[in-house]
Amino acid sequence: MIFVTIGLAAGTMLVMALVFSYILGWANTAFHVETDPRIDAVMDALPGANCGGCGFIGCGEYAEAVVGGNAQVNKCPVGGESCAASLAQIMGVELGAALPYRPIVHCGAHYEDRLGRTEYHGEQRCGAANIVADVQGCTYGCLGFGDCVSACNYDAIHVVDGLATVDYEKCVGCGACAKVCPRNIITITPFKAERVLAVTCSNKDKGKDITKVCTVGCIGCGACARASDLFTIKDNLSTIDYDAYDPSCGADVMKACEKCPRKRIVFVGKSDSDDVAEFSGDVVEPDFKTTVDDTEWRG
Amino acid sequence: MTTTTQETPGSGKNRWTNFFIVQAWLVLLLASFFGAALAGIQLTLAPKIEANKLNETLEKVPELILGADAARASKDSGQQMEINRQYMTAGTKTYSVFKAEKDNQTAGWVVKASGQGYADKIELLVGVDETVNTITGLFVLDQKETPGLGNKIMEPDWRRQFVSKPTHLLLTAVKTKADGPGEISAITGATISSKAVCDIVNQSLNNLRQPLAKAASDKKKPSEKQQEKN
Amino acid sequence: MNYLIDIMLIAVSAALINNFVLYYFVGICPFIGVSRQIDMAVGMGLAVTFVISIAAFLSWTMTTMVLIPAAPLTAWIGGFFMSPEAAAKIDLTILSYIVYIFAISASVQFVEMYVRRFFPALYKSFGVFLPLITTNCAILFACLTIMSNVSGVDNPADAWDLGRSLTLAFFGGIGFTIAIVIMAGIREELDFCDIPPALRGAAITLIVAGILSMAFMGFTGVDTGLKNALKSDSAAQIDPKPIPKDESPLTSVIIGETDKKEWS
Amino acid sequence: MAKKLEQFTGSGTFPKGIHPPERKHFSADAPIEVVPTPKEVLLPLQQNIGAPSKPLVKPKQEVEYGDLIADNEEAPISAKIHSPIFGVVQKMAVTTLPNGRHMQAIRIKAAGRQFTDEENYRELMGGKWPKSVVGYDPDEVTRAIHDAGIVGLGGAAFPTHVKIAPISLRVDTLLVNGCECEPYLTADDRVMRDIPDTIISGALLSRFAMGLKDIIVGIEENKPRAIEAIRKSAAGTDIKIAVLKTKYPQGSEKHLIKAVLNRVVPLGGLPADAGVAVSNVTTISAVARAVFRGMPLTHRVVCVTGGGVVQPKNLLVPIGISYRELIEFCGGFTKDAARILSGGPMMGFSFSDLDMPLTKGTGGVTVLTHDDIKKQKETACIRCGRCVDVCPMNLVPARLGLASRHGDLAMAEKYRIRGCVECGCCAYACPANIPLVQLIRMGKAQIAAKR
Amino acid sequence: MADQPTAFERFTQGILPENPVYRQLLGLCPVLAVTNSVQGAMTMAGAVLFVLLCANVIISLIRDLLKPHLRIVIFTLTIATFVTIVDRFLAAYMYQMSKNLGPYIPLIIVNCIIICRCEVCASKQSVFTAASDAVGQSLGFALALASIASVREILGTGMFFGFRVLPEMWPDWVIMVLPPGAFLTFGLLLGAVNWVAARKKG
Amino acid sequence: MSETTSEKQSANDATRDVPVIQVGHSPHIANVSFTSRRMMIDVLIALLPVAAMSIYIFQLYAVKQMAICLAACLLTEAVFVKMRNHSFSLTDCSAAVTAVILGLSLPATAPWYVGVIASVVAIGIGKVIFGGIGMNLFNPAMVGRAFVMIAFAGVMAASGYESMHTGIDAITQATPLNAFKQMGISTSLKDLFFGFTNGSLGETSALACLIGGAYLCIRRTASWEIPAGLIAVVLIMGGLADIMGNASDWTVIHHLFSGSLLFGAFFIATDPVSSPITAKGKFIFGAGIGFFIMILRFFSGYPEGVMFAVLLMNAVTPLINRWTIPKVMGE
Repeated sequence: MIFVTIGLAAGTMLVMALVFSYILGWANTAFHVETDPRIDAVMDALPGANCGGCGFIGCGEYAEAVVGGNAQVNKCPVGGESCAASLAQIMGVELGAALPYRPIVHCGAHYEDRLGRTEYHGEQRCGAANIVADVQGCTYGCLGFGDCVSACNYDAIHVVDGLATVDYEKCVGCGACAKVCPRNIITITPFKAERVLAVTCSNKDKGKDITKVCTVGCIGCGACARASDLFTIKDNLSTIDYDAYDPSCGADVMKACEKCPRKRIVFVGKSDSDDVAEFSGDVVEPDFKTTVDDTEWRG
Repeated sequence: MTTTTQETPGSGKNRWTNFFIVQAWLVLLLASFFGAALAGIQLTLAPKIEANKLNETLEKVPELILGADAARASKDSGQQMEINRQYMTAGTKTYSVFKAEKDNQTAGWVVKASGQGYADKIELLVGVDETVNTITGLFVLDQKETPGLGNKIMEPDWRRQFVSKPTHLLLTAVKTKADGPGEISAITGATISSKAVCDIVNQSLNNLRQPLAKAASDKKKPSEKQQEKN
Repeated sequence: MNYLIDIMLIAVSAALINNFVLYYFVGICPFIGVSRQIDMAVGMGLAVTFVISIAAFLSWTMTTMVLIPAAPLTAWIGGFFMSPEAAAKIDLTILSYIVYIFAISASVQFVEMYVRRFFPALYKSFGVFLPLITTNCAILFACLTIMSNVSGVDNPADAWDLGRSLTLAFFGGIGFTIAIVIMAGIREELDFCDIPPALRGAAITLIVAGILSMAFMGFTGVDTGLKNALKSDSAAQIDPKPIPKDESPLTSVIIGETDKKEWS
Repeated sequence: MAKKLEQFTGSGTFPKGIHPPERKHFSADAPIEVVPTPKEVLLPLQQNIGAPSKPLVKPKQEVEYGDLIADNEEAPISAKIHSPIFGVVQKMAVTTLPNGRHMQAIRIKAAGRQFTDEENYRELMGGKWPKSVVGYDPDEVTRAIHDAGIVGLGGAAFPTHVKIAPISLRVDTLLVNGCECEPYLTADDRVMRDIPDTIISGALLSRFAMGLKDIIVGIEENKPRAIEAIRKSAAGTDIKIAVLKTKYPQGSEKHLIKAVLNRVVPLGGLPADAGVAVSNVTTISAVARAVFRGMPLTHRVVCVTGGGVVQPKNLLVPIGISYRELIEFCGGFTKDAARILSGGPMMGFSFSDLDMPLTKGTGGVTVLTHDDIKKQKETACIRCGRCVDVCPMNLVPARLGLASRHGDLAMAEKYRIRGCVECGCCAYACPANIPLVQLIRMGKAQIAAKR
Repeated sequence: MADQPTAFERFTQGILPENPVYRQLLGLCPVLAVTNSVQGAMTMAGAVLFVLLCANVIISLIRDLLKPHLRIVIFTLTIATFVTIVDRFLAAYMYQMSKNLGPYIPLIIVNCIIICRCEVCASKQSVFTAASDAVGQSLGFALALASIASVREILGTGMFFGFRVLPEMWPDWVIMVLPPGAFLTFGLLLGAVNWVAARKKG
Repeated sequence: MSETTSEKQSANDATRDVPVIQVGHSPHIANVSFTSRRMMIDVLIALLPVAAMSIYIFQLYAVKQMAICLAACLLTEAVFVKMRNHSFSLTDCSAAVTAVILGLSLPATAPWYVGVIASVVAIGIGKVIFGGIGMNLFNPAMVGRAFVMIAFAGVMAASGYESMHTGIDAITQATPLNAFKQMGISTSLKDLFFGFTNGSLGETSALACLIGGAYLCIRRTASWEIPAGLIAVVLIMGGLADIMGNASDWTVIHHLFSGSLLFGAFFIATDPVSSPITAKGKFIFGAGIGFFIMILRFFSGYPEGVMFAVLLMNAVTPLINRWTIPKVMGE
């Protein structure tokens, strides 16, 4: 009795295991579907608990999202950091040579610099204020209602005295702020060093019109362009050729900065480092790029 | 684990049809090993579990038949009670019936009855005397009634109402004070649970009264007689 | 007729009154994880319903054919080694958990591969949920409930047949679907709510589930009520009058062995 | 209630909508006055829907009244721009318009003799207007409209020559829109009352040019004088007049068509898809002027009104005049003036820079007082559904606003954000004072930016 | 592969920083189902400890033999075996408790905590680390269960571990021992834990 | 941030001699006579006859219960709003509405702690957790009531109504629904209509509910679609039961006037925040509540189902909203 029961139990299990593993093994080859090998690699690196904690439907879905670039590598609560690290390794091949991208706010006017501001009633959002005329004189400058602040997941941008200001210590360059800015004054720019030069104005109007609305805006005088080849005046606005930009900033470039009558050419980046320090932050490539050229012609 | 010394066969060699199974050798091995181990555990523990299950009911039998005080007294005095379990089919239902014998005399019967309560099934033990004329006790084995309301059917004070109620009357739960012979005063706010208990008792006793009385009237050991009949 | 009413009561009970998620807390993981969008929730719910039905079929079959004492298959094989009476007593129910979980995971995986290979569109909308279901307690819970109703009953006549088992499983799945879809609808709405940061995500989902659970408690007793309404004559079957003196023949039959308990 | 209109298939009104206070009394009884020629005008290069025009004049060039100064030959949907004064072209300037658009503009400084007010009035409005189209052919009419640079003067500023052309056989009716449902504004009312003949002639010409069957003039019943004037002027022609219930936004072309003809313009479609051409009364009168007198669109009737101006008036003004001059002509602001609007209070754009020029599409300048714009503080949406009850487009503005506010563009699209005509009924009715229209416009802008 | 945490780290992580219930949200079915009394909760925690420990040790022993596509099957098999053992032992020696816990003991099989620990730790690290991980995680689990169960039992019955702690006049909050109470308690406690964690972070 | 901006600006403007010109978005005028706060006050006004009736019948009990709820709700709201640093305050009256509805839905003899706990749960879990007024997905009062109903079943269920001495002698001890469900006794229609019965404070008088409800519907503060759908379904289901069922003298009209059906239909279900937004959705919502009320009344263990029905339909409101997106004109 005892032995038969034990034997039967073992036998039952054995038979069941046999049947299932045969069927599954066969199905695995018979129903094979070609997939991106990286998906399998990611799948292997994932715990396979299928708990759904990542917000995706099981590990397979998450693996696909990671490989497809639709998900961050650190979403798996089960695998934790080690899993994230190995996923980054699998996916990291492509990220290797990319430059770090960081946002630059192309406006330098604080509250007192803006002329012609009007009492504005309505939704206190940049996107909403942007469709109302005459909220402030400058139709290009930062509206200061902080759409970018609420878009940032890293608490890395704040409105300081009416001007969006990036905290480069916290910024990871995801580009959310640039995406949301209705006036497109935030651009995602390759940072060749911890601090780079930037023209902090987007106003393309003529100098005379600008002086009416802003005390600091670029008037397109061309002093910088005359001093250095790095700068060109386009649409009454000084622009920097970042392809040719060299972090070491030669004397002519520094001279251009000095020459600028409105001091719109400034270094942006981490505040406590030297001007030319090598970049050492996180490398996140934005999935899009904006330029000042896209700035809308809207009030 | 002895299995760690084995090697994986099949890799790199010709692929036979049962390749998948070969791959799964560890699964197979573990499966059969675990199966066997569990069967062993089953054989060891099963009697104890069975006994537990039975004890849960059997322990209540003396109390249900003799009443709590008498049961304790007889327990203290070291008296014994022999309890037999039988299955009885009556009406459409089959009941577990426990026959308690004391000093080779039928002391009473305990019927395990169940029915729908307010929330879920209610399982009761109903004790009756040997002539099946009065109820000697009621115990709630299992219930999922609303805590604080329906689950008051478990309280001894309420259950005590059933003691010495005649079995030939249908018990009814009344909201007022119970004064009629077949009346049980319902738990305030849990009339449904109270009713359910009454219904279960009514139905089971109605079904079993006759057969039990018949069995009891046989002075011989009923179990043997039944078996002979079969 | 009574059978149909039984089935109906099981269905109502499984889907609403004793909802798997809101009453038994099984399947909480996907309930929280995959309830952010209605489309996903519907897919998940249907996938669970599908798998739970398959699992119920498999587990009922395995239980009645192999595991319980006197199961035909076991008894037959055992019969080669021992007397039929002894063989009928072989109890393999201890294997039930392993067997169920094995059956569930294997069938889920098989269905997933099959759907993925031959119905890619279906897989996209529904198959992706399948792997997540293996570790869904709801499936195993359904199997366990079926088992306890097949082997755990005192009276073999009360044991559930396949129809009841499948009903429980299917409507349990439907109940899961109802709960998760409602939750998904609410969570889509919650995206617009100003919830305290600490409560966002799982915490608020649980609190909403608590409120939902309160709402579903209103169904308590509906099955009793339905049963009474449908079987309105069954309650009245009991004859209120004392039983007449002429005793009808004894109907009781002793089925089991008598268990003796020495009580001291 | 919903009494059917006689002669017409429509019921005379449309479902939902609101009844804002009309407040037309400010300027309703002020006849059209002519504003003296300003010292300079600023003509933005794009005053219409479609492509901007290109300047045809150079700085320091002298131009005469009615000279073509900007055009875009390449773009079919564009309008010519003419000088409204004699003068000298200045350097190109950049200006912002009240609707937020930012564009280049031609500045012309007045020089030499100008027309007097009487001459202006006589040329543009006075005299007899023939009620027959004998001697014209459709192409000629269309060309005259094109050359005159006429755009829809009701506000949308869609180039009229594109609309009034023998386009399609499906279109059978010309609907002349004289509803002017915006509170405060009376320009159209005044045009109908003062110069109904131009409207009748223009309508006949337009129908002739498009080869249509019927002309229906739709006027809200709160303008009995205008109805009478038009009826009198239309006597002897087959022009029908539909008197419509007063309800905002009856002047929206979709709702006008629904009210008069019980036809529905498909979502995202044009009135032509419903077999109707809709034109504003002032546009139609400009057509008459262009065809019969060869006058380009250099002037228009503007209503300067509201509690914030000292003397509300209806004015005939040269296009390109600055708002400052208009306000000053009307006596300036009162003390409690709070908000200047280009257009009416429901759909107009607010601005503060009075040096902005008036464009072709602007039919009114409303100056509201602090009392008018007093709003309660915004509170949370309690989903009362008022906005749903009033939305004439049958949208769910609360959900649209919510979606836009949270940047959920997918949901905004699901709730058909593109169906919104920005009439402002929802925000008017909202008990929580949520700026729904602004939010919806923001959402639309976000969707457009995403594309 | 990045550095694996040491045995001690594994142990401490499980208790608070990576608490399986509050931080990872795993194994929620028992968390909600058996926490209406502290006794039941602790029994459940003990059962989980046993299963997790055994499973982790076994998996860690055979970790070199695992094949990717079959590892989950083996995990499940092992876990199910030990769960069955626990279940039977409870039935044999703590019958009333086993009855109270009902199906939730067998449901440990599909408790994500165990399969996750097998995956994350046991299948990669040595037996000792796996064991300490199992103990750490189980302690974390027990802690979470205890916290929820205490609230529910005290408020719901005025008792703690079966002893009356609140005065007799305390009106029992019956809802706390019912399903809604489980959801609400856990939701609010989870919120509180998040809040504390967020404050700690800065 | 915006506040300071405009303040600064106003200061600047004050120094100018031209009028203050501001900008904003269209429409520039609004219907200022009708605000959210006004809607809440409307509800309070509509509740007056109900409250008066309850005070007439239950006398001090009613006053005590409402006072407890009012105090507890307002206090809770104040505390939570402060904790969350929200700007809006008690002045929007929504907490008061919740409090009065909650108070009126409790049995008169419920102990003080029931009202307090119900209020805290209603405001805390029912409302503030979701972000305050306008964001609560469930009717706060019903969340609070459901909580105490389940938590303190002993004092909230039938027994809660029986241990009371009311001002009106004619009132039987059990609530009409309970009396019928458990003992098959039906109450006279006249008593049900005028409210000389036992029950929760606000639910007894059908007449008072109808008066208040009519006011709400006429003011358009409550959408008529919800009570219409609810009552229609109740009539249909009750009527069917009358036709099919055994000849009991508890008719569909009894169903309509008894329990908190009318109170729920006009005051609870019409809570705009937790009901659907479109007219069609509202009708479906009301119909769903009616359906569940009747199902629960017929079959469930509870004599009354309004509270659960409302919560259930609140839960599916997002789904109803999703399914009843109206067709845009021209679509």
